Order: sequence, then C-alpha cells, then structure tokens
Amino acid sequence: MEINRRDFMKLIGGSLAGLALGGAAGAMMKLPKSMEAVLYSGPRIESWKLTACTKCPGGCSLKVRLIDNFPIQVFGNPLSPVNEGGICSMGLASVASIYHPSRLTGPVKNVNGEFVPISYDEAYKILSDELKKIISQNKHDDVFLVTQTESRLRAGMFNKFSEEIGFKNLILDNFRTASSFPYKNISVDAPDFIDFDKCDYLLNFGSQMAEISNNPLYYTRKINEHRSKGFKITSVQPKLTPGIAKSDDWIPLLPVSFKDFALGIAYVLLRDEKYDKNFTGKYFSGFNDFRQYVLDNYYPDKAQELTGVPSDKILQIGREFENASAPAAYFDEAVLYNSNGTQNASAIIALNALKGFRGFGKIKDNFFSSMLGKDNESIENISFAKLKERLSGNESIQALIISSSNFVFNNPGQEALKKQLSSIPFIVSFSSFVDETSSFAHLIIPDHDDFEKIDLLFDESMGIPAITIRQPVVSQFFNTVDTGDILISLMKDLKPGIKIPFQNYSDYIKQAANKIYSNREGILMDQSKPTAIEKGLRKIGWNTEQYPSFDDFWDSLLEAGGWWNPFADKESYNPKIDFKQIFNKGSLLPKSSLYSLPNNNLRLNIFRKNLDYKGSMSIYPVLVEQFGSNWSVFYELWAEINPDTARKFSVNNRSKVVLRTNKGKFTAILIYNPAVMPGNLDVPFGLGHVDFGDNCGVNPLAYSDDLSDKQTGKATFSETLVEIVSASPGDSPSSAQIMTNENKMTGTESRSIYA
Amino acid sequence: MPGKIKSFFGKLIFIQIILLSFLWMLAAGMTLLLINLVHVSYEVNDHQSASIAISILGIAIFWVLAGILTYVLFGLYKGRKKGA
Amino acid sequence: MDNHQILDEDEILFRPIYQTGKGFYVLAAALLTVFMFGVVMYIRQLIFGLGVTGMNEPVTWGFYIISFVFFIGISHAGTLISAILRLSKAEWRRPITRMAEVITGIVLLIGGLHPIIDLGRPDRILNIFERGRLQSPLLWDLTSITAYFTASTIYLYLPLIPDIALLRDRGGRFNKLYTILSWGYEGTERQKHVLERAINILMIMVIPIAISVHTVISWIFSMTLQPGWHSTIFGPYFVVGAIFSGIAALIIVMIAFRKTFHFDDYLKKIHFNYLGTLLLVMSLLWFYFTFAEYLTTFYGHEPPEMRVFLYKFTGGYSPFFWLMVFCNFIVPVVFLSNKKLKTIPGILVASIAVVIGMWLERLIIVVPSLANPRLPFPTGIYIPSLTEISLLAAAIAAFILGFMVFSKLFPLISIWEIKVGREESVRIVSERLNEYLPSKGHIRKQIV
Amino acid sequence: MPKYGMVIDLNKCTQCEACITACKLENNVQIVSKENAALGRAMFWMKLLDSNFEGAYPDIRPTKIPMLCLQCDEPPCTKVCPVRATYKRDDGIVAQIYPQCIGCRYCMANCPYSAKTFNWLKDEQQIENEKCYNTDVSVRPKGVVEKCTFCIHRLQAAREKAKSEHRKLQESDYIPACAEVCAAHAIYFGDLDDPHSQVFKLINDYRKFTLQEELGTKPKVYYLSAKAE
Repeated sequence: MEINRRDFMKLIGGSLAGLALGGAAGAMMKLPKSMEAVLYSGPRIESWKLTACTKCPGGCSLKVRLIDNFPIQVFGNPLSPVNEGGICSMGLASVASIYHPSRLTGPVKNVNGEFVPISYDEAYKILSDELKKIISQNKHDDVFLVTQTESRLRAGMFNKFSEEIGFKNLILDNFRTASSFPYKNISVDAPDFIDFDKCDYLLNFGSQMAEISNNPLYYTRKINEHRSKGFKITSVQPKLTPGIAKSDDWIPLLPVSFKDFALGIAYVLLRDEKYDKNFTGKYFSGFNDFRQYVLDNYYPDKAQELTGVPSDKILQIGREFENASAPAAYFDEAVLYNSNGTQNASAIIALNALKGFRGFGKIKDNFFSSMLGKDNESIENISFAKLKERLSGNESIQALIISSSNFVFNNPGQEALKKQLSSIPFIVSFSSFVDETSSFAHLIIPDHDDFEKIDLLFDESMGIPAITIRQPVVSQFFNTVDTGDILISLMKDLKPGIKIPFQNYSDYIKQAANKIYSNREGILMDQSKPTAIEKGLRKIGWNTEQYPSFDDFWDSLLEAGGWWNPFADKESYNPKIDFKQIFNKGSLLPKSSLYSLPNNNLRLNIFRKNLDYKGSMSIYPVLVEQFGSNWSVFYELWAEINPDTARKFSVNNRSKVVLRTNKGKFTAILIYNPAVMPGNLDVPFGLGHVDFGDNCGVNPLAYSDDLSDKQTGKATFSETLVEIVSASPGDSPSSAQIMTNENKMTGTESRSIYA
Repeated sequence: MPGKIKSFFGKLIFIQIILLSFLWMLAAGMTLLLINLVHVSYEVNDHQSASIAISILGIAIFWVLAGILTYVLFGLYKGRKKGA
Repeated sequence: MDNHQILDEDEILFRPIYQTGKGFYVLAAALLTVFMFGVVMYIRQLIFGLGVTGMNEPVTWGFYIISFVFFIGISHAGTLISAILRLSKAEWRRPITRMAEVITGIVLLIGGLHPIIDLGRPDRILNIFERGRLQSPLLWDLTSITAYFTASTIYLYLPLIPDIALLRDRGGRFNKLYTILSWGYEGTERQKHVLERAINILMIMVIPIAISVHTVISWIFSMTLQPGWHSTIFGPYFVVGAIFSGIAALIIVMIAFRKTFHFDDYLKKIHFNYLGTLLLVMSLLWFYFTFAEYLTTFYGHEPPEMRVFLYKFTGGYSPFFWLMVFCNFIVPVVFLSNKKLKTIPGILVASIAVVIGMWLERLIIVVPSLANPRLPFPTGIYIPSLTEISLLAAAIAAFILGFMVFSKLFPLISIWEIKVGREESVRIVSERLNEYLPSKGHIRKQIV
Repeated sequence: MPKYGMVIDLNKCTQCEACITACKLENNVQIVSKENAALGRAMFWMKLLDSNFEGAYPDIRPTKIPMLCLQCDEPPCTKVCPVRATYKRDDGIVAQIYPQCIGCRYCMANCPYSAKTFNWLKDEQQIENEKCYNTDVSVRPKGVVEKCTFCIHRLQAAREKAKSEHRKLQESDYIPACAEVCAAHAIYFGDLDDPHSQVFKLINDYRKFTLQEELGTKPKVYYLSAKAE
C-alpha cells in the first residue's frame, strides 16, 4: 500500500496517465516481472486488434486498443453486423479481468483448506489419475460436468469429451441451451430467430431482450426499428426494467402465472376462431384436446382471477395478437426462473402455434449444427435439476468437473449446496478465480483469460449466420492452460487409441472455420453491408471472395474479426408440436398463493441488471460502482418498492431497512419507485460476493426459498416472501419535489419527455 | 545625552518612514495586480470593461488611504512643539 | 524617573496594560491549545485533501464559507458603527468606538483567511495574481476586503495616536514602540487639527467601503443561478444582517471587558441601553428583510425555489431555520422591548442569541440551496467533520486571543476622547443645542 | 470554426448505461472508496438523471436522461471562475485547465446541472482500474474540479491525424466515447453550425428540447423525445 501512495504522488507529479500506467504498475498490476519492465519503460506504441466478446451469446466483435501490447480499452467493431460499433458496459469493462490481482496465476491444489500452487503436470496428473480410477471402477454415472460457457464450440468440446469417455452427466447450461430447452422438452428444435422483417406484433414473456438475451445489442437496435415501423411490443414482466420500458405495453405479472396469461390469450384466439387452422391442422397434434382445455378453463374472467390482469386488458392483447399477420410470443431463459417455468414456456409455444409461428423463422440449410456437432442435446436428459437431486439424494457423486460456472452463487439454497459440495470426494474447477464455487474445489487448473483464448462464436438470432472469432490479443500472462487443450489430452489419456482429428483446441477451432471456408458463402466482417445489387449478383453465383487456400482465408478471418452470410435464405418455422403430456384436462394449477399476500409480507422479486450478466460483475470495479448509481446507491443492496405499498408499511424513501425471509435477515436501502408492482420488493441480483473480486452488498438469492423449475432446475427469482422488520427514518421527498419533477427536467410545464 | 536623543530621533524618523512605505507598497502592489489583471482580460478578451471598472475603483481607494495616512503622519511630525 | 506613580484620573483604563493576572495566562494557554489544534487539523487537511471535511456533492460549500460570511459580518460592528456614531456626533460613543474598531481589525483577519482554508489547492493561490479574473465575484471580494481591512486599520490607528502618546509619556514597557507609533504627538493645536481632519475624512470614506464589502460577499451568492441565492435583496439583506450581528458582538465584548477590567464607570447602563435599542431596531429590520425575501419566493412559487423553501421551512433544515428565527427575532424583541428584561444580563442574553442566530442564518443561506439542485438529483446531506468544527473553534479562539493581546498593548477605551468628553462635550453640546433651540426673546415678541 | 454539439434521442435510448462506463474508462475518472461513495463523492462525468416517472401505473414509464456536461453556450461556470481554469473554447467546448484550478468550487455551486465533480481526496483509483487507464488523458490531482470535455483529447488526436494525412478534419474523425459506444445509436455528435451534419438536422426536429431552457444557458447537448401514443 505504501508503494501505491508513493506511486500516486509520482502520478500526480507527472500528471500523465502514461506515467500512471508505468508508475502504478509495480504495486497495482499482477503481471510477470518481465512484462512489468515493458510497462515501466515502453515506447507507448498504440495498436488495435479485433476479437470477440464471450460475456453473452451475442458474440459482439470487439476493437481492443493496446499500448505496448497491453490491452487498455475496448470498443465495438463498427463493421460487425452484430453490434455495429455498439458495446455494452460489461464488454467495455471486460479488459480489467486479465490484470485482476486475485486472478490465479497457475494450477492450485487444496491442501486442507489452503490453496497451494503446483505445477501444471502435477495438477494434470492428479486429474487424470482421479478420472482413471473412476473409470476403472466403472462409475461413469457418478461423474458430473457442469459448464455454462457461452461459446458453443467449447460446449461442443465438452460434449465430445463426455461422449468419448462415457460420462453421461454433462450439464450444459448456457443461455442458448436453456432458452431452447422448452422446445427440446416437446422434442422439436427451437426457432432460430424472430423474423423482424415479417413480425408485426411482439408479445414478450419475461425476456429482457435489450439487456440480457442471446443478442442484446441486436435486439436493442431492432426494438427501436420495430417500433419506428409502428408495430407494437407488449412485455409481460414482473419488473419494468429500462429495456422493458421500451415496449408500448407493459403487463406487470408474476412469472408463476405467465402460463395462465398465455392461455388466456389463446382463449381469445380460439373463441374468435382467428387462429391458423391450416397450421394447427397439420402440425398441432392433440389440438382439439388443447382447444377444449383452454376454452373450458381460461375464459377471460377466469384468467383475470388467475393472473390479476383485468379481463378487458387480456381481451385487448388477445385481439392485437390475433389480428397481427405474423405475431411472435417470445421467451428465453428468463421464463424458466420460476417453479413452473417449463410449463409457462410450453403455454407460450402453444400460443405461437395458434398463429403458426409466423413471427419466427429458421435459416435455410443452416450448416452450424453440422459444424458444432451435437452441442446442446445433452440438456434433454440432464439438467441442473438432476445435479441438485443427486446432491440431495444419498447416491454419491464421485467427481465434479466445473468450468466457467459459479452455480453456488447463482442458486438459492446455498447453505445446503455448500454442505453437499464439501462432501464430494473430488472437485476440479477450471475457473481463473477462486469464487464461491471453485473455493470448494480440490484442484483448480485456471483457464486463460478471455483475452488470451481462441474461440468461435455463432449467432443465428439475427436471421443470418454470423460468426465472430475471439482471438488472443495478448500472449498468455501466466501459467494458465486452455480448458479445451486439457480435455483433448484427457481424452487421449483416458481412452488410449482414440481417433481425434485435431491436436489441440485451436486446431479444433480451425477445423470449424474450415467448414465456413468450404461453404464458400458469406463475406468477412471487414466490409460494410452488401447492397441489393451485390445480393443480386450473389444469387447468380457471382463471388468476389476467393481464397487460394484455407490458410489465406484463416488469416483474413483473424484480420476481419468475423464472418457472416448476409445472403443466407430464411425459411418459415413450422415444427410438429404435441402437448399431450403437458396440458391434459384437469391439470389446472390453482391460483398462486403469491397473489394473496399474508399481511405485513411482500414478494421478494429479484431482477437482473444488464451490468451483471451472470453474477460475474464483481471483478470489474467500474461496474460495481455503477451498479446502483442511477439510484445514487453505492456498494449496497437496494430494494425498490411502490410508494403506495411503502406508505402502507410507513417506510420512507431512502431509508435503511432490515428485511427478513425464511432464510434470515439482511439490510437494504429502500427506494421509492412508482413502477414497481404493488406488493413487490424488487432487489437486484449481482452483489454480495463472498470471495470473488469486490465483495459488497447482499446476494438476495442467498435469502430466497430453495425453489426451482422442476425440469431445468433453474432458480426461482420471485417466489419468496419477505417482510420489513425495521426501518431507519430516511428522507421522504417533499411534495413539491414529486409534483415538479417534470418541470425540473425540461424547465417548461408543457414539454413532455417520454423516453 | 542630547546626542543620544538626536541619534534615536534620527533612527526614529527612518523607521517611521519605513512603516509608512509599507502602506505605499501595498497600494502600489494592488495597482500593479489590478493592472495586470486588466491586461490579462484584454489578452484573452473576456469582459474587459468589467475589469477596468473594478480596477479603477480599487486603485483609487488604496491611493487615497495611503495619502491620508501620509498627510496625518507628516502633519503630526511638523506639528511638534518647537525645540523638542 | 518613575512615571508609574503619576495617578491619572483614568488610571483604571491603563491598568490592563500594566497589570496581568494569573487568569490571563490560564485563559491564553487554553485558547492557544484550541487554536493550535485547529492548525494541526488544517495541516492534516492540506495533506489529505478536502475529503477530511464533511463537504460532498452537491453540498460543495460548508462551514468554511459560512464562517467567512459570518466573521466578515461581525466586522461591521466596528468601523461602521463607530463611524456612524462619530458622524452623528453621538457623545455616548466615546468609550465604545475603540473596542468596536478593534473587533473589525481582528475579525477581518480571521474572516479573510477562510476562503483560503476552503480552497482545494491553496498552493496555487498565486494563480489569482497571475491569471485572475476580475469578473469573478471572488476577486471583487479580494479587493474590497483588502481595502476595508486597510481602511479600518488606519481608522483604528489614528484615534489611537494620542493614547499611544500618553503611554509613551508614562514610559516603561515598549517605550520605543510607543515612541515610534506616536509620531511625536504632543497634543499641539496643529496636531489635533490634523488628526481631526483625517479622522473626519476616513469616517466618511469607511462607510461606503464597509457597505460595499458585505454587498459584494452577498453577490458571491446572488450572482449564481442557485435557487434561494439568485435574489436582488441579498445585498442590503447581508449588510443589515452584518450590522445586526456586529452590534451583538460589540455588546458581548463590552460586557466581557466591563466585567473583567471593572469599567463599570465608563460603560454605563445607558450605553447598553442605547446599543440595546439599536439592536432591537436592527432585529426588526432583519425580520422585515427575511420576511420580504421568503414571501416573494413563496408567491413566485418557482419549483426549484420552492424545493429550497420547503427544505428550510418543513424539510431537513427546518429545526435550524426556526431556531434562527427564534434567536434573531423572538429573543431580542422579548428581552429588549421590555423594561424589566432590558437589564445588562438581559441584553447580554439577547446579543448572544443574535450572534448564534446570525451564524445559523449563514448556514441556512449556504447549505440548503446547494443541497437541493435544480435537476432531480437526490437531496444532499451535509454533516461537518471534526476538522471543520475544530477550525471554527480555532477561529473563535483566535478572536479572543487577539483582543487579549491588544488589551496588553493599548487602552481598550479611548482615553483622550474620554478626557476631551469630560472637558469639552458638555460645553459643545449645550452650544449645539442653543444653536437650534428657539430663543426666548423671539417668543415674547409674538405675545406682544 | 465548428460548434460541436450533441443530440441524444431518448426514444432510442434503452438506458443500458454503456455510455457511463465508457466515459469513466475513457477519461480515467477516479473510482472513490466505498466510504466516500457513501458520503456522496462518487465521480461521474456522465450519469443517468435520477429516475423520474411519467404516467400512472401500469402505463408508467421511467424517463431517465443521460446527463453529461451540457457544454452551455452561455456557461455560468466560466463566468465565476476566479482563475480562468474553466473557459469556453472557440469551437464551443467548455474546457477545464486542471493545473490552473485552485479548487474554490465556485463553478460547481453555479452549475445549474450539477455536471461538475471535485477530487475530494487523493486518487483512490482501484487497483483493477489502473490498467484501464487511457494514456491520452491526464489524471487529475486532488483538490481540482473536473467535468466532461466532449473527450477533447480525441479532437486533438483527430486534428493531428488529419494533418498528417494532409486533409481537413471530417465529422467522422472526432466523436466522444459515449457516442461511439452507444448500441442504440441514440447519441449523435457533430458540428451544430454545419448544415450538412446530422446533428444540425436533428436540432430542428420537433422533438428537440434542452434542460432548464428558461435559464438561458443555451446548452449544446440537445435531447429528442416524443410521447408515444
């Protein structure tokens, strides 16, 4: 610390960030000695490199600014069709993680509670021996692999690994797989994208499309476009997040009754006979049962009773939906965050089916699947639910392999989970930090930082295949190893004589890229969008992009940072669906108890901010500080409440409250927010890390009931009851303040500023 | 004895002059400052008129004050009883 | 030769200079420690930056600016009052003026330092001389305060000369110093004349300067766009407040010395009576201004203005606000408009209340406006830190110390003016009266 | 001489806060310690104006406004600065001279938009953030006022670049970080006097408004907003 002070003085004296970079280095940056020298006395030469962001499935293309080959800043790549130069806060901050002082610099072994550094060979030996033992005992079933990597190729690698070795229990739980699970559940494959060219009405169930989705930046642009075309967006959500606020209609609704609402809408369609008879006839098996079931159980008044949404509102939405030529009822992973998530999703799928999924589309002969191998099938038979079940049951787990997943932090019932984990004989983690989950590991072999890895990211959600390549912008800093390479060498060791067509992970990536090369379509991301003429020329086989060999292509691919195919054709999405096992007569859920609150109780509704994608924000100080900044709450948990509700409990704005759930007490700063559902207490998810970066605030999941979706085991975010135990005075805004906000903004009474 | 007194008075007036000159220095200093500031305001050309107005006032006051004190002190000095 | 035996009729006025009790040293030591503690805290602030204070965003000004305005306000006790009294030939002024002028001198020094204490980078203060902008109200202050300080020091010094001469003639301590400072004053006609003339000129000159000073300070605030500051009334409002607090401070000082040095024979009940009445008048005037200020705000009902208004009247600062009204209006009016209560202790209570009240008023002016920004940012909170409190204490300590030092060097009551008064004023006043009283003969004529 | 200005389309803005992060990293704005943040000394050159709502539940909408220094054409802050540490450039940008500021905070007191921030303490920049320093921007010492400068260092760089390429400065050359990263393309930046620039067209849009118009500070950051039916 002393050193920092001196360095700071130097920095103030020099008053040049350049100096700061050097001056601060010794004390501030975790770097190999050799690099520090460069940092101190580098020529300060600027260079730019293209890479991709793996924070979310979107795969934005990044423009990294390097000074003396140290990544300093990140911007969006303007030529990328995914983000068109845009970038989100997480992407901007992401550069910090590579220097993080608490980052693991090499493999560590857990010697009774202490993590002691060991050589990679030793670590690898421990791992392979452990697995060999298990295999020799033929206990394949007792090995669990958990990974939440957003890179589908990486996921594919895990798949290959578990198949080759014969580990059945691969939990592949990234955003995309989770979102498509409900489709898999009725054994159809999910639509590739919302066809914004056709879609003229978007009914969004609980998805924060512009914030946390499988392509937030693309949806951000598209939502604006869609609305500027005069089409409507209706969002069904328990929380009016800034992104949701963009939609024309907001239906405040608890996730538990999404199903009821969806079927309520379906009723309107069925009653008005405005559904796609052709489609239901052809593809919707058991339609008549379904029809009957809905007509019996979901007449508007009933739906109102179940959901609390006024029946005329339901009718209105229903009419809008049925009169749209190509409506889309959209949902993603978020819909699963409650105890009957899969059912909700199925209901929404059914609703889409009534209009023949006209709002959705698929890419014609999409070669991604061929490229990826079977990337996300595994979730069919195994989901996080199974792990939980196994952990709680008496069947023992021999080994647990965790990669880029911090499920202890992201799930309720953490106490139990921790106890169960500590009873597992062998846990290996590939995390590059000691976080809530990997702290239970017996062995940690840290993976590269995102900026040191190579990866390919795919995305169809734009209706065109787009691939961005994550290439290493720096040579690896520390003694870290790419998890992919470890898996490959493991395969070789555990299954002697296995045929693997690639030597290491980057080979594997190259081969995937080779498919693009051989496909001969599309263009690199180093040129602006093709004009109509170009497209026309393409149609008749004109192709300017000729590469003598794959290597040329590969080089120019790295240079361009990505590839996409604006000429790909779409086809309509019409799956054969069958809901027999899901909606049969009588299985009508009773009205959720959450609506009839016991007095002095509130619903704890946990919401996610776009600054924190999956509880990994805390290593980025910029984001942590910014997290609550627009409520002027810093490094603390806050709880938003509807002023009317607040008055009932007589708690003031910005007062510090103590909250109690079944799991215990925690404090938060109460914030008046008129856009909160009455009876809700909205708290953000992302703070409260114990041993992972910047620990401050509270993790609400640690205090919420241990409920989860039956099939996917996804945590419930809004089904916990909470009560306010005590509150400090705080300050109540004077009436004038509230009255005159409008004028304060614009300075004029008349001016309205609806954003 | 008288010589001693004489010498002391010789010193005395000297010291007194110095004391008085401090005030004049202040006045002069203020004048210089204000003039400098006016000059600066011309240099970067922002609201010269304001600067001038203020500086005129300021300068005048200080000189008058210095003047008054000088007048008094020398008046007193002259007004001493003859043959003291 | 041993002049100490020459007993003057006003011997008691010389006594403080020559006799020093044990209490003096004890008190001095105590005050010095307080002062030094303040100095230490300030050095700490220099090292760590203004973060050690309680200031934050949006409340970017705190105790320092408040004390600045407050002390400069007190300074009006002196010169302005004594000048006005001299101008109006009020004979009862004679024992008062000196103390009043001393207050000015000391307090200006202290107050003038506060803006520098408040700076984030005092090391760069010279930038003001190099690249200063005379358009900035802060520079107007710099100029006017310097001018005021110079003027009032001279105005303190000139009437002091005859007394210094007296001291010189008594010989003893600091004789050389006195010799130098007295400029050979021997009370000849010519010297008297010169002195009279100079004092009269200064007297006229000081009044506008004094008024300008506080007007300019008020302009620091009213030149901004802040709700609650941007008001035309601020100039006169501050001046009135300044004189108000000044008189109160003067009364306190007078009573203190009356007690310690037994000046009962010089500072009689009548003086306090007059000053008390003056205080009462100022109190009413102050209330009138305050009322006018807030009434207009309330009727204008501009949203940002109203936020500040409500913040003061009902919001976070209401306790201070109403305490201020109590101290500045209710207490003085009760104690000073009522014969039974208008005793010296009563007047003392009133004046102390007023001093506290005026300090609160500065607080009420500075903080709430900053705490309620125009745009809907959350309301600011300001809690002074130990640094600020100890620096305020140090300032007060310095004030008292200054007086103690002065009392050891020069008489606290203008001896020669007393003597002159004793010898001449009766005659002069009666002559003056005769000038404007109608003569008897005139009346008889009319009857006939 | 150009007159740089910004237009923010609130109908497009999704309040993703990327501009805020970008600003913080681009300008090396210090991240204060937890205690100081709690005291209200967190430093943001760009921030979302505290939430403020329209309509009645459930048709209610938050109207958060991305706030930066509005670069007034009649800046109140420069008027009161005693040492000319903040001044308006000919191209309309209200700039700060950090080495000249004496930290009297008068400009903050006089900014009706509370757009300025003060370095209350020594730089407590957190470890991780050190590396994200943008080497083009100086780090402010304690005790000086700072604020958004439309990423003026980028203008310098752009000028030099254009010069080295022997061409005039084009509109696309110079764009502040917040405008560059905006994913919704809601932030436009350019020369308000140039009739061909996009901002020029946009400030003649019927949805245009500025904050606190009645103060006559003539902000050069305009907002676009229309009520959705």
